[in-house]
Amino acid sequence: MEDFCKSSLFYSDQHLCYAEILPPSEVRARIEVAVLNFLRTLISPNPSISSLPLINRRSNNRRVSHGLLTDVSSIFLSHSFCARSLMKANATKAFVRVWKVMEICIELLVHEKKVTQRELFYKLLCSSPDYFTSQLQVNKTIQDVVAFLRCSRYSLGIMASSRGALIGRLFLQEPNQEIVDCSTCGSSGHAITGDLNSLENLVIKSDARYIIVVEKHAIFQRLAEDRIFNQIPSIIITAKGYPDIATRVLLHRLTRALPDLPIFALVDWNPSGLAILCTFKFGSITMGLEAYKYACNVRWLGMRGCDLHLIPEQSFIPLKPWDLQIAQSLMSSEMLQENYREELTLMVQSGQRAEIESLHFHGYDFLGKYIATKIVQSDYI
Amino acid sequence: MSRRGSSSNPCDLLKKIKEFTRCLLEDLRRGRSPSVTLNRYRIYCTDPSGKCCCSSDLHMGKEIVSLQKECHAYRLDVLLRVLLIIQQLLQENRHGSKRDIYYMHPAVFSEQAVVDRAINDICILLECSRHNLNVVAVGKGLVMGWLKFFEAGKKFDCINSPSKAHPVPVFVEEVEGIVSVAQYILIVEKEAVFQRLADDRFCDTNNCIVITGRGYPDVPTRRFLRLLIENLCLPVYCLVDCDPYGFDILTTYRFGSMQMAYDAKFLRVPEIRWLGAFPSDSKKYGLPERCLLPLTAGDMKKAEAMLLRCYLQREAPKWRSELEMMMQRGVKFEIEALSASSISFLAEKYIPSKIQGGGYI
Amino acid sequence: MEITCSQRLCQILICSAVQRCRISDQLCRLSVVLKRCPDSDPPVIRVSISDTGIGSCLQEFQGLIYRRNHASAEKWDGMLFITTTSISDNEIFHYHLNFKESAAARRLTRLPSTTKNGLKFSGTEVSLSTWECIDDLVEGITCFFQKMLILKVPKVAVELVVERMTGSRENFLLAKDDNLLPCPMSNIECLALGFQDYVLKHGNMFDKQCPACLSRREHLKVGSGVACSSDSLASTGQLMEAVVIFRELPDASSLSCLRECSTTKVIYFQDFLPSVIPQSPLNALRSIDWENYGLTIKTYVVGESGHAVIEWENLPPSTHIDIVLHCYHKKVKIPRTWQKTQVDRNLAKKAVKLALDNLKERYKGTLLSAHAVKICSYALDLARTISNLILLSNDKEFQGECLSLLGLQPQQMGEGKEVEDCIQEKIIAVIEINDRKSRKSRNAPDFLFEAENIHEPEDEEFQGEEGVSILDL
Amino acid sequence: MEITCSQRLCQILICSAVQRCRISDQLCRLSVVLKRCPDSDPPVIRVSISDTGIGSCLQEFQGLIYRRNHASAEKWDGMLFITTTSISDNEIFHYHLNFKESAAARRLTRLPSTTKNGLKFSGTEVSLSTWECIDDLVEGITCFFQKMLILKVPKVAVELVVERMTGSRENFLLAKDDNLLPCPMSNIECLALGFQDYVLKHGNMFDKQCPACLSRREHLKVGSGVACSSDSLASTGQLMEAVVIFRELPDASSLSCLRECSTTKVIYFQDFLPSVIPQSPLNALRSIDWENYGLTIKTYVVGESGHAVIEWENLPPSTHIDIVLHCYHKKVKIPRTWQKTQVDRNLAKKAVKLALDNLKERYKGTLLSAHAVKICSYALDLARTISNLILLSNDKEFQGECLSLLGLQPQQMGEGKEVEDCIQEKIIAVIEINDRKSRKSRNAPDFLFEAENIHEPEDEEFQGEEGVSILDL
Ligand SMILES: [Mg+2]
Ligand SMILES: [Mg+2]
Repeated sequence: MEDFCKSSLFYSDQHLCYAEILPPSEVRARIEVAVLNFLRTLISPNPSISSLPLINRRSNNRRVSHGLLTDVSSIFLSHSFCARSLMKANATKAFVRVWKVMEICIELLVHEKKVTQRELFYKLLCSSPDYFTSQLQVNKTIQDVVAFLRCSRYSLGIMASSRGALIGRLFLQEPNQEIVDCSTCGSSGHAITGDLNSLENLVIKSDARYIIVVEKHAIFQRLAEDRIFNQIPSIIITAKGYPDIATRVLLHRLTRALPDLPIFALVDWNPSGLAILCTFKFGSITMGLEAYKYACNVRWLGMRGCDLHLIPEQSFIPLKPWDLQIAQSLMSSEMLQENYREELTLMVQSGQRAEIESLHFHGYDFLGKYIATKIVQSDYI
Repeated sequence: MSRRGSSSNPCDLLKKIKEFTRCLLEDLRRGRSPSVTLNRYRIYCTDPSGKCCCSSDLHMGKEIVSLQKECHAYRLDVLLRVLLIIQQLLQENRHGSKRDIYYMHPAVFSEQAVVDRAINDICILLECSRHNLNVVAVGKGLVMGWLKFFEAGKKFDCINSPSKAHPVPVFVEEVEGIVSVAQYILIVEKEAVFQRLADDRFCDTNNCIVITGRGYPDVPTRRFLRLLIENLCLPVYCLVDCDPYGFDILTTYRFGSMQMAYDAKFLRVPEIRWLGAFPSDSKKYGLPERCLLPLTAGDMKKAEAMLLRCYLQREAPKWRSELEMMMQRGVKFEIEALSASSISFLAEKYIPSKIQGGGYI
Repeated sequence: MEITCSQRLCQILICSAVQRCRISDQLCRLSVVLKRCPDSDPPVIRVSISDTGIGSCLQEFQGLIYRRNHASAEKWDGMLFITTTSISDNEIFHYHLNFKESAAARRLTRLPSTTKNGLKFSGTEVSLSTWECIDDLVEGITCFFQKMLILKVPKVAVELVVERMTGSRENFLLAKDDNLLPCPMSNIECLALGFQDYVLKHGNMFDKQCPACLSRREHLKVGSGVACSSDSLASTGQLMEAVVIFRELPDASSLSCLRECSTTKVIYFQDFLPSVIPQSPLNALRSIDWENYGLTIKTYVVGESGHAVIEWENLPPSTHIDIVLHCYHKKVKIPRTWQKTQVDRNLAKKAVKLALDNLKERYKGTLLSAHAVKICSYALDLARTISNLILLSNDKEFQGECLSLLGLQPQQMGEGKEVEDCIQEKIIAVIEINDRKSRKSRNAPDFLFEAENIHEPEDEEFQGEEGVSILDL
Repeated sequence: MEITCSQRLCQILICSAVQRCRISDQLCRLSVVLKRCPDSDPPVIRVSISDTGIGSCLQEFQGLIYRRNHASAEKWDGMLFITTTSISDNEIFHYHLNFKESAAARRLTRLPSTTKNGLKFSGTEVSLSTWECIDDLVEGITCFFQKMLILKVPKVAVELVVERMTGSRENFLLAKDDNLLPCPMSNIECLALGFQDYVLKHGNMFDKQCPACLSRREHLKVGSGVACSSDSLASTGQLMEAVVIFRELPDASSLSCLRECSTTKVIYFQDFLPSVIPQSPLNALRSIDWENYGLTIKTYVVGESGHAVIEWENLPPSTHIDIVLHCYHKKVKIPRTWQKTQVDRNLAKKAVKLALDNLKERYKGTLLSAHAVKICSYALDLARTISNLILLSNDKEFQGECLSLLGLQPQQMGEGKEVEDCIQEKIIAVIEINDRKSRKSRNAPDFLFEAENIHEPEDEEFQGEEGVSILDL
């Protein structure tokens, strides 16, 4: 057991538990250590069946780090665990499920294959019908495995599909591949791959001065069609809604390669817009234990309360209950900095929301001017 | 793609819009209610004999929208508002998405579908396709495989890494220089299957092009597909879930959708062959019982309605009988279920053997 | 006010007199004289109803003979004196009738005639004596006359003279000069005119001064309609006249009218006699498709005095609707049996609808159907969009063409507002014209418009199985 | 079978005899002789109960004196003859007791003694005459002896001799040699042994041949437990012995046992006497946490003959559970008053639990708690999964390490089946060990990974794990 801890595979520092993107061999090694550990406990003089300690993913284990030297803050999980035990009466199956998923994972890892969660569900449905009857169970067990092995879901061989796209003054090169000039992509941009390992290994070159994160695909296309990056030397990136991990990994990768570029976010003036921004900015536990690592110092360019005069009256839509739920959830987060909180309060008080598209009221080329003005005037928070 | 002749270039469309405006004023001047006459199109009816003329691409009667009815007044209001936006787009030579248009007057439009209908009405009115109006969809299709092309001078080189997904170009009319060594085109219903094939490096070993519209295909995906077929003259196969929705997606590719019936002749792909999954595949490939789900009441309703479509009777009786069989068996399954026993089953066995063995209809 | 028997009798006698005047081609005078006989106790009032119409055919009095309840009157001696002569008669005939006699024995007793001395004139005087209070009598007859005045029976001047003491004469209600218009007017025109006066005078409530109602004739929107009985066999041929007046207070801001705005009391005449509204026109009124005129009935009650009272829903504030109906026979008819005539149900409906349509026709934008009002609400938006289609076009030639189509000058282009207003005006005009067209044409089955409900998932926005839930990874 | 008074008396007398034998240090013999007197009518049966134990202290008969019911016996002459001598006596004493006398007057009457001629022996014979049917008597005593045999009272040989005619002797139930084991055995060992014989002989139903029950001693799983009264003040010190036998038919396939498998009739002895089970051990039995042993009581009834009958739920087919309880005092006690002794409630519970624990300990996998059984059902899957994890890895070193941990040879790797079996075995062993541990210790957390803060994992079925907040910001 001491060996096991020393092996530092299941590294955890004082406060932080997280999952990493690991190469298949390392994930396999972790699973093997888990097996050995299981066997050792089983044959010890005082034999028992080892429980599986999982990082507690509940909110009471959630911590916030406020960067001291950087502006980057993030959400992460602390050192609190819950255990999956065979002996616990109503969790026995959940314990076996964790092993069952690891069994499939090792098979995938050995063959260097990737599966979708749906395929994993069908595989488990056929191989272990007693344990898996719903996709939800599969999804939860995957989270358990992630919390146990502390490696990312993608590392386990589960496909991370990405909806993200980017365009602009950027050259990307995967090892042994041609260089991609992102300024020459069509309006749909360059699709961000779900292959997280290759994202990590990208060679990045850019003469951009800004990175612009856009909430919506349509706005992205608008800016792409207008070739806005030629007027504002920038890289434009979108996740088409709430960001997936791949988009966040790439954004983070960009900030590491191009540390001086500020990141501006252009989102709807509604609680979801802010939530999307915050997910880019701080991460999200539901995205996986690795999420916090990709926190980026995203700044809120628009739309904000100060832009409301630009929006025609008829473009305001009343807030829906769902919006209010999100607002409440955001409000209760200690992450939210004061000026963001004020913006959110304004939204809730006004009872209305507005979409970025409503700026088109001033003409389709207005958006570019709007962004440029805001950047020039340092009008962001 | 500009086979409509000169009538759908921006200049002519602007002329048509002006002519339309003039007619409205003329009506008003004469104290007549301004009215819009729209041809009606459909791609199918429920004539069981199949002897209807749904396949002729001719319009079936007219619709007159005037100020006689409140709902028509609203429709006219929406139509004019959208027309104004389109006039602007055409004059500025910009593109706007349907969503963009919706957000111009969200309170009036109330929902996206209202805008969509107005756009369709305008297409019918001006006798053009949607893209001629400079209205684009946010493309959601993906493509990979042995293909190289240019979109407005920007290179899409899929051959470089044939198992890498590329977004389907949005401005299909600007696509040119298509080069391919593929032997066939494979359409898959869903992104998950597309990814499965990508992960299995299916295109590395099979000389083909794989496309997905991620569910019901959008217009760019369908137009791009048409373009590929017209340029490359390749056989097209389609792989969908064995359920009524999968079947409907399949028919959308082949026959088009009812909303865009007016443009069906430019969007449909009659050459398409159904590769799977057939109801009989569950037995043939030894699918475990557990992977089969019973058809829900909703599924049955949808399937029953689809059975009545005249084009199935007329042009795809074999498809129709497969659909009947699906209903008889009362079960459905997803393509992923085929991968349950072996992850790479689709790429290694199922698809190649079906294509080689002619196991498509 | 309870109508006593002698009052009722007076009303009937006045009506007979009116009929006699109408039949006459001449301008006639109808005088009612109430004269107190000075020495009697209790004081006897002599009531004399005289007219210069054609002479009486006596049948109308014959008809009264059999009305029993008049006989039982106590405040009356039961004696009716009739003096009559027609233009062709050489003498003036005198009769008397004793209502105290039993009905079977009651006869007109002819008294000695007087000579006319070769003069050509006609006329009738009916007189009776009653012990009723003179003030009651005056009030009852005044009220009756007020209603009668609505009819503005052509060529009849009406006057009420009261002699409380010998020598003192009070004249009331002398028909004014403007009523005696020289040019010939149809009955319906008279009714419309009379009804306007009535409305302007606030339902003839002279004594009450309403601060809100400074209405002038110009503020009234009047519609009238006449429906003829289609039954040609009916010898006399029934007519129904309807007048609808729509009155909006010029300043609807603070002042509120004393009359309750949201209700309408329907006034009804039968054969020139103010009357309780019979069942069939009542039903007819109710069955009108008011929605078609942008009106909604909230309640519809028949008041204790037999008046139909309609309460409107959603009537704009300070708007008042007045309705009068008059049913009579083409050929003047002296009522013989005082029996109720059967009123054709459709006549009333038709007349009111004609009146409403007439009103709608005459006054733009009034009484638009709920449907048209809704469509009108789009007019501004449509006008603005169409004007933008013109203004935002980059084709100058096209713009010029459009302006000329609208009849505007090129310099009116600049603002855009004028173009918009012009278009809006035209659209509203079209909607109104459409609304005036008969319902039939509007209701024509227009299956062409009904889009088949095709529920197929919107191809692009379809969020099916690949739909992304927010927190899904 | 109804027990008559003389039969009941015989049972009591036999019990006394057993007690006398038990007190004696020697191997003793207990004979019951039934002899028909040839010439009597109705036929008189002479019953003689003789033992070679210590002589009678006569007190036990004194105790009988006051039990009325014996006196009222009809099929009995009421005369009891007692012959007794202890080892220290020089003569043999004779007494008789007349139950026909009234209870108050009843006395042991001493008859003239006989000399022992200097021989050193002890013993007692009690005899009586009865008119009962000899067959009934034989059956009653046989049945009683059968139960008595369960106790396998050490060093007492029991015999029943029946002389239906002079000269003809039938010997029944002569205690077998193997019962008379030379090495000293404790009472509980004897009970366990006797109960095994009883169970093997199918509840001593000799006459019925059960096709399914070819059980041999090896098929039985026996657990026994003794609980001592903690009350040290009780002079005699109460003991409760319990034996539980778990029997699974070797082939549970087609044959079904004649005995109803799912029920258990609890056999009870009180002070070496087959007895009706008193209330307190009855309650004790019921209060046992059977679930802990994987058993579920379906019904629990006290039969008409005072036997506790437990019906089990979910008992595997062809599995039978037998339970015997024996309550007695440490110090042999000749019952004086034949009154019921108060049985300590906890004693029975403790004894049965000890017996069950003993059984569980001795036979692996038996009487696993429901919880453990459920967990065991996952053992195979878990073992297979882990063995697959080993086999699927292409890391030879890792595989080798695993095999050596499991104590397997590298060549045993190939199949995987052996690895799987080995792991499964070990998992089940751990589950069983855990199950034997008291509940408390089983719940102790045993985490391998260092963790400062352990929470209960969220419930299996806990939905919406992020429940409270929508966003986890
Ligand atoms: Mg949004
Ligand atoms: Mg599907």
